[in-house]
Amino acid sequence: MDWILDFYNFRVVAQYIPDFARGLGSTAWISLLALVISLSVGTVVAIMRMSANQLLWRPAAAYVQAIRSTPLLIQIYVIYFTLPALPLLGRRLDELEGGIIALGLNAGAYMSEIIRAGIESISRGQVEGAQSVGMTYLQRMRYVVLPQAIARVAPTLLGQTAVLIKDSSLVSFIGVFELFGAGLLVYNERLMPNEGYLTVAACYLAIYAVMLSLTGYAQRRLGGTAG
Amino acid sequence: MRKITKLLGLGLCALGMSAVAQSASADVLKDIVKRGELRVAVQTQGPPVSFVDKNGERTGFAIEVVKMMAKDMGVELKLLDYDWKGLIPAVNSGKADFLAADMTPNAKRTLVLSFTEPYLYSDVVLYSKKSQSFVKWQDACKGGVSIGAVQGSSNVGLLKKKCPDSTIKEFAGGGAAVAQAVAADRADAGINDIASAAGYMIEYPEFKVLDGAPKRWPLSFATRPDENHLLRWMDNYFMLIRNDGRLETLADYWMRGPTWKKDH
Amino acid sequence: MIDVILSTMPFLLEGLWMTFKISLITIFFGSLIGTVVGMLRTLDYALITYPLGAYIHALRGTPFLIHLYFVYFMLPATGISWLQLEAFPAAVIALSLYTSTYVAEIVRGAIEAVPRGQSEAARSTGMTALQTMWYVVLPQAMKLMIPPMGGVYVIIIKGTSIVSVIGIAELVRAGEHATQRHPRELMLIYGMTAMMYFAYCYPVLRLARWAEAKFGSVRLPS
Amino acid sequence: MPDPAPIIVVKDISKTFDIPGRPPVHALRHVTNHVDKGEVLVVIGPSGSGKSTFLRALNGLQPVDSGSIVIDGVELTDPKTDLNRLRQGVGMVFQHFNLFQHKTALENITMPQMVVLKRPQGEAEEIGNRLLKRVGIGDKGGSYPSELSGGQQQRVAIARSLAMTPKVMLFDEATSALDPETVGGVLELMKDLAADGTTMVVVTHEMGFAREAADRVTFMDEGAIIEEGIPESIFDNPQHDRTKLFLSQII
Repeated sequence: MDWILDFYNFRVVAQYIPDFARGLGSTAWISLLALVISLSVGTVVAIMRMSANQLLWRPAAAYVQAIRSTPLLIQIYVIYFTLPALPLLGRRLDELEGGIIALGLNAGAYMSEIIRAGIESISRGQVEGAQSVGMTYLQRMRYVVLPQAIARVAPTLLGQTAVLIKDSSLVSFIGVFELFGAGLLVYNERLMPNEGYLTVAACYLAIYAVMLSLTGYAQRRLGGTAG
Repeated sequence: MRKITKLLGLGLCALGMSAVAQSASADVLKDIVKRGELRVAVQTQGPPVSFVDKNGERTGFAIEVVKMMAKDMGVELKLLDYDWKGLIPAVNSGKADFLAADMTPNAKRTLVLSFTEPYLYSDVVLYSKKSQSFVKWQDACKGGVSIGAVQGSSNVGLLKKKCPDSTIKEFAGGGAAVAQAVAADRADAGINDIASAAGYMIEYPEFKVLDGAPKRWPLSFATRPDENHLLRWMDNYFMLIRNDGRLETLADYWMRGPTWKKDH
Repeated sequence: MIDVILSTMPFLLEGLWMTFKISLITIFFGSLIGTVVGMLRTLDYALITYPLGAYIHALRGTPFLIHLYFVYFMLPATGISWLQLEAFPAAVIALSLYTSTYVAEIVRGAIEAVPRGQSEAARSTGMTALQTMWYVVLPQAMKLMIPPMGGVYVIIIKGTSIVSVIGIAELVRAGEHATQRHPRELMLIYGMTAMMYFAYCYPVLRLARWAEAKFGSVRLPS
Repeated sequence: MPDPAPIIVVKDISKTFDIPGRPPVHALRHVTNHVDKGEVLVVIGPSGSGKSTFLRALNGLQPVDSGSIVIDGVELTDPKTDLNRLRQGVGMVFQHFNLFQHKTALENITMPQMVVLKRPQGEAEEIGNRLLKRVGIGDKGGSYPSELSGGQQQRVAIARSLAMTPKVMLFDEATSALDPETVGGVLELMKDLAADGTTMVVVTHEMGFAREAADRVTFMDEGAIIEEGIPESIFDNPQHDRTKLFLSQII
């Protein structure tokens, strides 16, 4: 028992439970909002990219390639430090808003690629079936293609969401407190890396496990088929 | 064939020896002298304490002290450059003999690491844009004012205590990111040690240093708690160079004015 | 501004070279390990697939910094001498393992997307499981793997920046060093590093696009 | 009169599929049968009757739960048997052809020969070209499967199996996925093979083929053999009600 306390001191970690809880909540909240943004952006961009219209697919492709080819931290900095006041908002984005939007736009590029692959994997027969009963383009997408496509790529979307959640720790660079920051608090104040880092790792793993089971559930509900 | 066996035997011996070397560190100073190499974990936190200069050389006040140390020991110096996140593990795991950074000892930290007697005391100051109405640092300590600090630095705790009404923004990107935040009006003021702040004053003509210092931090090196001999040695060494004036010379050059800027 | 660009460029290029080296080695070993793991995951033995599934989820569910911390700082505590890794090999090992989890999922997905009939036909001619995998399934799965693999490689290239924690001076680290000397030019220097990432990553993505066009569109299996 | 020595002996095989949450499916119930050398056995029955499972059991693609299958003196159901070795002697033609999509027609035929039988490339190609001519598409060797019609693909698949000089050929609804106009040609080819003395087990819905080419017809339903005999007796004078019902529905 003694060596375990030497390795990882539960008593010290217990003192930081409020900080970890706050960090976990912050990470969950940031990730959730960024996820919603990324899935919406991703879906729109995926559909744009598959369009035959140059005015639609070219900007979409440029967006995806630019985001994927540059580091997230720099995207966060650009949005936070150099974006002027937004006319609609009447002010500049604050730390939290900037972080969430940067994170969402970043993940959106990756999500769009996954969703596009999912859409392309849906057989023509499905589209033709929908056309034959008189559905419009948007109806076909909304009721036939997208549900199947998303169910099919759900595990890949899950993997990307795991990346998004871990990436959310980068918003600490513009001063947002989140889960990793809570771990660093233990590290900084107590100089205890095991207690800081391993607790953080366990928290991320717990979020991941929850998502894993949620994806399995969602996939069964949406009727995603194997293969 | 015999040659191969011999080589193999030698290899195994070396493996065994290295295992022994790892376990036998009752006194790391003995190991340092035996291997002829001093391994020091440093953090490139920025000028003037520790940074990479325009020639690509690692230098700064802490680095020059360590260089002098190795020379006086008569051993080679191996600088191991870590991010702050890797600094403590590097010492804990024995990758480095001690860590040389401008770390501030406190009651809790000293439970884990042994800190030397301070080799220098450094003032902490606040700075802001000249357009701000602040004069003294206390002027920034009020509701509605945001102060930027390096994430996890001792200054964060300091601000929480001295300026409880201000909004504290912690930036993970180091002192440069804090200065950037102040310049981009993302924070009304920033906090840092006086030497770093002096550097920003040159870079940003629109900045000013606020009067007074909320704190004077002691700066120490640190090592594993069981390395008593090394700790004693370092304390002795600081006393020595303080007495013969070499420490003052270095501190004057690096910490008390922009003299170093010309050379680095 | 020009003088800052000129004076920092050599350092950034040096960092880029380190990023290039470490990412290439990592991509090589990560792909190798990942392919084997991915192939094993398609087998029907719970004794193999469950531990490998746990391996993949454990690595993907935790931040890479923790893996690096484990390999570089915690393994030495075992006292076993060959686990006393220097920074570079430690970074390569940790990153390769991390990469392998992504590659494994792509490989598994691609293999499972090759219709069952293909391997049944091969087996019915008397080919062994390995021959079937090598001559029939893998060549077809390869076409499905190339495009998503390009995406993963780009993620890994950018992910190498975390190894700076243990003192490897790659591109982001070199940029940080430069910002410390020129704090005012923070955005300029980060912009330069972004351009360098772009110069490295964009061709990789183009290559993947080209492969995608050449070998038919991706079918991501579930 | 075919040589009476049986090349396939199936004794009392059973197979049950357990699908979680559903009642188990008894795909094969105590099936016993045999195929003589040179014989053409046609298996008919409604879908889900277990005829495909039976066929797939004959080369071990579908392992069975109990019973024994002996092929040319080698017991397939013995765990010590080298299945790969055994499968070299048992050719199989699939409903969906299953041509290797990344190989040309000729390569589809040569690759297994080179990999499994270790034939040199020259010899394998010679055999491949001869067989392509034999199945009537001598000029299509360089085409990829995606460039061939269904009928052409199935001919390649038949040639691929023949190249391994099998002792017996299995046909799993080989014409079900074909366009009506190409079905005839493939059936002709199968009749040719039968006339040449190839031992064949054929699962099919083509009653015309069964009547013309079969030496013996087996009717299966719900995993069991209901009735079997020469084509005339099965088609013209079925004994069992289920056989009568099936035939009345299909013809």
